Amino acid sequence: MRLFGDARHVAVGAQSPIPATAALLARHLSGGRLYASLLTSPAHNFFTDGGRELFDCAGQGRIDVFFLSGGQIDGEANINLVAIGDYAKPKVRFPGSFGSGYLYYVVPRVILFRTEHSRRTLVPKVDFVSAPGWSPPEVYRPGGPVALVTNRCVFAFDRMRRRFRLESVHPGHTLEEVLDNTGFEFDRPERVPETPPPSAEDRRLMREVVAPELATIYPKFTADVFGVGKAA
Amino acid sequence: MRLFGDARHVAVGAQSPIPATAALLARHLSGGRLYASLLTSPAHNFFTDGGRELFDCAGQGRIDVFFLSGGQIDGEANINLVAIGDYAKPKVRFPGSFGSGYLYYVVPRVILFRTEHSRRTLVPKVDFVSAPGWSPPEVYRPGGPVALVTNRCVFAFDRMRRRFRLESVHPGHTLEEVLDNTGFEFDRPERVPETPPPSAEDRRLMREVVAPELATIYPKFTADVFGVGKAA
Amino acid sequence: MTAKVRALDDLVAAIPDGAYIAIPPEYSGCAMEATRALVRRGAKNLRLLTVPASSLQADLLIGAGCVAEIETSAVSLGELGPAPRFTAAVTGGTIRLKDATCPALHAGITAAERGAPFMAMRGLIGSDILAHRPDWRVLQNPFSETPDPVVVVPALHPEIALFHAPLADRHGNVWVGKRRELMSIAHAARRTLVTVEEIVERDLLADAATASGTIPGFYVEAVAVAPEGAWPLPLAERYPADAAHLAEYARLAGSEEGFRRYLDQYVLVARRAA
Amino acid sequence: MTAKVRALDDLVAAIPDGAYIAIPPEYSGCAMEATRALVRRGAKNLRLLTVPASSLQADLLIGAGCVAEIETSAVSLGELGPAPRFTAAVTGGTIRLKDATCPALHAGITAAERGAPFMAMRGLIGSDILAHRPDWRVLQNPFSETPDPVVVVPALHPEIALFHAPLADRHGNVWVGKRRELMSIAHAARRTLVTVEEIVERDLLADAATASGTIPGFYVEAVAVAPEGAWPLPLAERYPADAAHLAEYARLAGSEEGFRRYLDQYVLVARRAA
Repeated sequence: MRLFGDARHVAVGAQSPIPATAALLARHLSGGRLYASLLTSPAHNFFTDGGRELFDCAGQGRIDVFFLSGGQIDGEANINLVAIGDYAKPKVRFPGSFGSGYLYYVVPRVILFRTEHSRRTLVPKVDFVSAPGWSPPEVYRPGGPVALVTNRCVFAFDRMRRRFRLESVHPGHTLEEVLDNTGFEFDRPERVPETPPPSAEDRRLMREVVAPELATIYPKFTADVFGVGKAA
Repeated sequence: MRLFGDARHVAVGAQSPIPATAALLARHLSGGRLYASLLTSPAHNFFTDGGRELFDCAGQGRIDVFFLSGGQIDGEANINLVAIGDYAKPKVRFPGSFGSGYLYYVVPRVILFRTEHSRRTLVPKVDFVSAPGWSPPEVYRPGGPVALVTNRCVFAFDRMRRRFRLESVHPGHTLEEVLDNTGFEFDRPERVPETPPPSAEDRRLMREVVAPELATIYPKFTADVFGVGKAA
Repeated sequence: MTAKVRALDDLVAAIPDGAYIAIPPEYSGCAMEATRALVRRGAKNLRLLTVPASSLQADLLIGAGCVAEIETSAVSLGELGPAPRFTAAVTGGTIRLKDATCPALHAGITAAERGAPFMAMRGLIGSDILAHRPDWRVLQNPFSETPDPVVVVPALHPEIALFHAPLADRHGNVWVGKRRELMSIAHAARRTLVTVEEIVERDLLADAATASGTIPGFYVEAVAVAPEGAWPLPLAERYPADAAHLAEYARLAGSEEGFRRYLDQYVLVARRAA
Repeated sequence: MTAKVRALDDLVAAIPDGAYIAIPPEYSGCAMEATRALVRRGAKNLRLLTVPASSLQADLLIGAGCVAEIETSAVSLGELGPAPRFTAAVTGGTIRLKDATCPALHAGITAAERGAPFMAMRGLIGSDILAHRPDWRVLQNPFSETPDPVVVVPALHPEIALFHAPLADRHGNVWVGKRRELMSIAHAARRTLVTVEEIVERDLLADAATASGTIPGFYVEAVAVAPEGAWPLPLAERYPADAAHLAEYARLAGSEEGFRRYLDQYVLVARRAA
């Protein structure tokens, strides 16, 4: 939630159950003040101008926070949603870049998320740049990455230094584990704090309020994580 | 009607009661096959994507016939909807160019109409070109003028020669009268035919079917011409 | 979030002098009650953007001295003839004028909606409209190997979109139905202020039948109720134009003195009874 | 005018081999019954344009060998993982692929809707998406005095728009509600073919409530009734995705042999009972 800043509108794309959980929780905590648009949810989709409206809205500066992931993410926050190996004859093919080649440039606070924190996913250099982590000064770029959240820790991204900085390590995980499993170099403070866990109330809201709302679009996720019954 | 060719979609802009009459008559004669879109009529407006859709539709090549007028029209079919005299300090100001700066270029069959056929309106050279009658070959221009209809006669426009040619003179008017009242030079056949008048059936349709449909958008016109009661 | 539903005077007070305001064409949904309130307030130096043309609304504001600049494809009273105060202001040189053609203004709005810096369009080459628009550019089409000049117009970012619609709800969702140009200017503008016939208690986005014609509340800063708020202009599906009143306007506004009489009688007095 | 309402097989027969076809994303309205009929027909060399992404529909057509080329921002089965036949075709090099990002495809469709030769967009500079698109261009923003590179993408003119919607009437007017991307691809395409849940006898444009979400019939070449025609994908307001069936697809399509079994069981047989 801290990563949202004073956002008025958080949008969540396809295939993003964890960000969707965070966005809906934030909306509930804001008393409905915060718009949380889940693109694939009829009930949490305020758009009425077709599939392009999210991108239009972002281009107008009306989307404050967006989430992106990557098959690979590197230490300069470049993300790869396309392929591993040679582009023309890839070893591994991912689904594709979706809206990343635009949203990463124009949404002020992009939060990267990747549940698999390994040297396979967090690499020295991505094989294909779906969207770069930073751009030279002549490129129009009001947006970009602010953080990378994994299953082990939270990194902040420093746009001036073009490097990640370790912010906190999740309870039950260690700095050594993060160092061992990260393929890129990053900065870190002398003492790395522990990520504060969600409060009991937040956990209750997620389980009792948010998860049922999510079940129609992420039946597998909500069943696996929250034990909410699968959709018919 | 002959001027419509094998059109599938005729559109009529603002302030065009006579073209609207012709378009609705043509729609009735086609048994509803021909779409006739009157922009300012809720009942004859098939558009659902806002005020831009007419122009979009025309750009897509879906509008076959459109009508344009001009405060001035010259012998190369340039039209002036803006001003007489110096643009910066005009003697006479007209409302403005509306969509002419686009539609004249992209609609295949543009029919010019001007009820006042005089040397004041049909001039050697317009003072301001809202849209030119022809364009050099490098300019994208699938559309342009095919005819000019006045209260005295019908001219056809020859795009290759960039000149009007007198096609017919309306019943009750004469070639001499046309020559006297036209400010530009034009071609003409050795014998100029008379414009065929509308059939009795067409006149009945216009009076009994088309005029009541038009009364909500052109109350003054339909009252003056067809004696149809003014809208409340 | 402060409440989105305001009193009409509060909504009008939120429009500063000098504001750059987008307004729709007369068949769409013109906020005429709010426009009269602007005149009563003595608004000054407004920059009007008509998307794409206007009639009584622009003429009234110009005649009342509220307008410094107008960008438009046409200002006209339709069947009733030219817009007299617009015509007088242009021939008298008392306003700055940017002449356009309808789709150029739609193109500028589209560019703003998309967050694009400009939009390409066909037409215009060789016209005097283009000749008098140093703020537009002509490019060679980068996808053509032969000469192919194309006009590009910059994105239009009005500060305020001001219009009238049939319905809004308490979330600031505004139903415009087929009048999508209202949605486009709301997308393009930084702030959107709307008057409506009525506020409904249901959520206009909750029902598929109304949602498809609704501007979501996150584009809308404030709505105010103004019954018959488009009068004497029409509001689709609600009421037709008041033809007799418009004819009276056309007659009176033909002279500066007659226009003053019109203002005294219909604008500067307290709001007319519905 | 020939009647706009056709039999499904006639509608599918109107799609020639080699056609350049625009299809919508899975949450919108995918003509899956028509897609299965295309596979049964043995359609070949289709060029797919997903506006902007696809799931089962593209995967099925690719796996069945109907597709020569695809332009897309992503093909994925969502929560169920990558689209296996798309993935296999790309790694195997058996289809031509144009990788895009969603708003670039929307921009190309917008350009086509507007009759503009191209559309400018932000983003993309410095990406490998752009590096692999020799058919896109980077221009200096003509409105900036300092260096400001902008990507321009050409108008996308699909030959056919193919999708599924809830309702149509006998004039070929098609109600899509909030699913405006269907309207956009109908505007951009030369021919639009639509399957619908049902044909209604009233005129969808006559009523303001439905008109605002309706594609006018003059964009539509033909409509055919296909009850549950989006199955197993969802149709907004009508039915959800068939999650169990999609899971079975994901499991079977993981191998070429499993995919053949899927085709035998669900596609190549006569149409399933509703």
